[in-house]
Amino acid sequence: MQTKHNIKRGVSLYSFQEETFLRKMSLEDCIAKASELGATGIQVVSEQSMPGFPHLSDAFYAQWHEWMEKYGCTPVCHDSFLDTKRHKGRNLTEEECVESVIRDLKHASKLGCSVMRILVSTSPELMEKCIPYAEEYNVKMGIEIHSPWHFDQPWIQRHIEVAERTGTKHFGLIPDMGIYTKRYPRVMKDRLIRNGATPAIAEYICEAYETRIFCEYVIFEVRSMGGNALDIAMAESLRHNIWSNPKRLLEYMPYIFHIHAKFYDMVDDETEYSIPYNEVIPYLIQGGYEGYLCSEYEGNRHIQDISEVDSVEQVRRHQAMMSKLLGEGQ
Amino acid sequence: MQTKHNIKRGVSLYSFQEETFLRKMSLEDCIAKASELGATGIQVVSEQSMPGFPHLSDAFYAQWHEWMEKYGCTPVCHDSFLDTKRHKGRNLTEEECVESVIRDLKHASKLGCSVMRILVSTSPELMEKCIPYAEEYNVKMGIEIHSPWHFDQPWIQRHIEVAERTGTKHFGLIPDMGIYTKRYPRVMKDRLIRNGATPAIAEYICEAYETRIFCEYVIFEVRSMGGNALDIAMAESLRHNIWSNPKRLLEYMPYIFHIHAKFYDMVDDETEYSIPYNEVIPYLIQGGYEGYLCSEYEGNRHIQDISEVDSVEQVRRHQAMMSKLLGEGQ
Amino acid sequence: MFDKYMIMETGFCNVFQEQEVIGFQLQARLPYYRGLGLSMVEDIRITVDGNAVPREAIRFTTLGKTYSLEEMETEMVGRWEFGEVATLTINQPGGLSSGQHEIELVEQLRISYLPFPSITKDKKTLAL
Amino acid sequence: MFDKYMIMETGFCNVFQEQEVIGFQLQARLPYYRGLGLSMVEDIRITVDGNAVPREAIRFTTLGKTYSLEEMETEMVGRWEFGEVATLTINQPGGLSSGQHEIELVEQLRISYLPFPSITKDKKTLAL
Ligand SMILES: [Mn+2]
Ligand SMILES: [Mn+2]
Repeated sequence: MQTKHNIKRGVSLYSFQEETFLRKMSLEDCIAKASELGATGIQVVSEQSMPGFPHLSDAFYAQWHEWMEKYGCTPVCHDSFLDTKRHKGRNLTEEECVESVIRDLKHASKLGCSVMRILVSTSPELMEKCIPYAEEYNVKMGIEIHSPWHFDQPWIQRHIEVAERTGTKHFGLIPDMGIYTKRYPRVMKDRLIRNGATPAIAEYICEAYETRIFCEYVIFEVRSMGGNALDIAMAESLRHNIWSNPKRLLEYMPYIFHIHAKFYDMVDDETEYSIPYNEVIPYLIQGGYEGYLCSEYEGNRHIQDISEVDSVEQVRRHQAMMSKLLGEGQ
Repeated sequence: MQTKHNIKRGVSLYSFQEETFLRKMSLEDCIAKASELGATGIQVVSEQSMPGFPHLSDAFYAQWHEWMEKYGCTPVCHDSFLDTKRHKGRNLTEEECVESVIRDLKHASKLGCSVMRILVSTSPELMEKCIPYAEEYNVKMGIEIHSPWHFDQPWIQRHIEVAERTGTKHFGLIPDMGIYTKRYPRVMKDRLIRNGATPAIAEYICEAYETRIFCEYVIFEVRSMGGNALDIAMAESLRHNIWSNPKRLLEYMPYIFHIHAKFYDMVDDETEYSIPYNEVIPYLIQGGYEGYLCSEYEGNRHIQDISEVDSVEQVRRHQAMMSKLLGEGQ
Repeated sequence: MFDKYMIMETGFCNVFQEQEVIGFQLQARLPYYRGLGLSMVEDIRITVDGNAVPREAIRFTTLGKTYSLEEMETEMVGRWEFGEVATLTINQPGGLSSGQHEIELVEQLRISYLPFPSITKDKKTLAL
Repeated sequence: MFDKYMIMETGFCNVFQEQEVIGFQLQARLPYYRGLGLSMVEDIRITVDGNAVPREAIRFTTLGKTYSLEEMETEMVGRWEFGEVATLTINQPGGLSSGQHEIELVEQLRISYLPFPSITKDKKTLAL
């Protein structure tokens, strides 16, 4: 396996959402932990980690940069939102949408982030209108390729067409590794069973997922089996989970400048239960990917009902796994 | 555009199903018409066109070959089925499935077909078991890549793995051009409206399809709009219609030896309303495809309630379009 | 696919045996795009003027052979061919009165590649 | 995501004004993974021992500002921050009796990227 590359490790502070929500970790704690676990890049959901957004003081930004220096981290990505339904009864006009994107570009720029995550639901037309501002603030806007979307999905292809046609360096793609969910996440299955799903049916759904049977057939089958509401909800969740073709990373590499390294359940320091990072990272190396892989832990919501969530330990394992797969220290 | 190639035109007799059903055209009529329209290859759904299948007499096969000679046609593909649910209350055993495939391989061989269509629902495990027989009878088994499956869909990827791993020349893929449905078929929309779908909602669904909005969101939206049962059925049909990436034909060309040239609605001699053949055929030429494109008309069911179906005219236009796109006569 | 062609407009009549009317007949086709083995014809339901005919009263005849619906369930050779007109004979002493009748025909098929049964309906008013 | 954290187990009490009990209070959080502008908090529904509290009786207080649910609908600056404990004050002369009460809280959010409202529920038995 090729190991020479320029791929860097980072952490999305989203990973510590449980501790942040419960006020067990402050923003500084999150940055410090990320650094301690070996990450050098920081991704942040500002609307989660920065109360007061978008009205943040100069003092806040100064503090942010002090922390970055203190913990030896580089700000990488601001995950933005676009509240098109802010007003009851009407959607934002296109002009208002552009204003909202500009607001976030300015913020990303003040944070020192070179990348800004755009929600996958954002239209290609709007993105094209925003490109000049992304260039002005020198922040790359990346559409998050989030399951069940994938590179070849026609909505994403329309975004890629915009990137190709404009030739800009400030619009591209941010794959979320959730698109490589090869097995049904164990933590999701177990949570559904605790909530009332039928164990045998849940097992069938997991097997059907691995067999790659068309999700609508699985849903039908679960109904035929007399599945309860949660069984059917679990079957319907197959419409939203995908194992997509990691080879496509090679083809679209020119448009990829950041990656959400989503994960649900680190079994140990080498294994994510459902996402085979060992089948994905080699393509990133082969394709010459040069950005960050930012750990994005999303398992807390599936286990918080029965156990204390330890996001730090989960991120530690994930960083350890990525470090190994990237051939660090060899 | 590159025009040098070895792509041949054929007709699936499935195209004449309306006339065959109504006994307006005999099997010989179908072959004669295909030939008259310029096709040189014949694809056939034997269980549709050959009453008595699988118990066909030597005399029948002799007659078949006489017709082929008389009309200057080559038998290309037998579209097989696999009745796994033949017995009430139990599925066929794997052994019985293999027997059924062998039965069809023998039949395809007797017809002189070099290719046999396998239903997309057939498992990769079963296919692997059947490869020795396909080799024995020298008939290539091709999994039909039928919408909503597509090349990158994980079930299809599992089939491709079998083809790659075994290295056989007798197992591969038969894309059905329905996977390139770029616009919602007009004949389907109009039929649904005649049956009671709300015109404005039907229009919204067609636009949403072209915008590439995730189908589950469209379904939700139609429910919110107060759509009736047919509106919801139309929205749900988006789960089964796809516009997939035609570039993938290049990558998987080594495994493609036959094509179902599905179509719903030839507007004139140059345009299929929903499937842009002009965006697909260039990839077949570029990739060096050497098999047949067999016209597969499937519009009859959507228009038979209001007009006489003229399958022959539809196939004539489709052949004319393909002839132009293949650069024939230049 | 061929729903509207399921009930034939011809061949609707009472059936006589030794000058007694023992039932009635109608002619029917499969709505499917290929022929199907009879074991996969799960059910045929007939309603006349809103009244359902008992399943046991139905006999199905194709290519010269006659079956009860129960016999069809285990019939592994006979097929209902594509576009082939079959005769449905309904055992009903006295048959139907002359004049118009609204006939509804439902055919339920077990199609192996579909996870659900294929259920198709046709309705026609026929004159006796 | 944070459903079970919506109702705080602390801060459940009657509210006094000039020695009269004018209502009761509970402390609540958003179940969502980020803060949200108040105009997108479509509804807050509270049930006490199975009896729904009128929407008009609810006041929402965050970061020192108090709103009726109707006022929140057009509030474009104020936000309910991630993990932030807000106070829900229910105007109900006499308040609640001392002892245990089953409190159900529903929060309905308008999340722009979802085609449907996000409706989340928590239920806890709290002692007064
Ligand atoms: Mn993500
Ligand atoms: Mn086909």
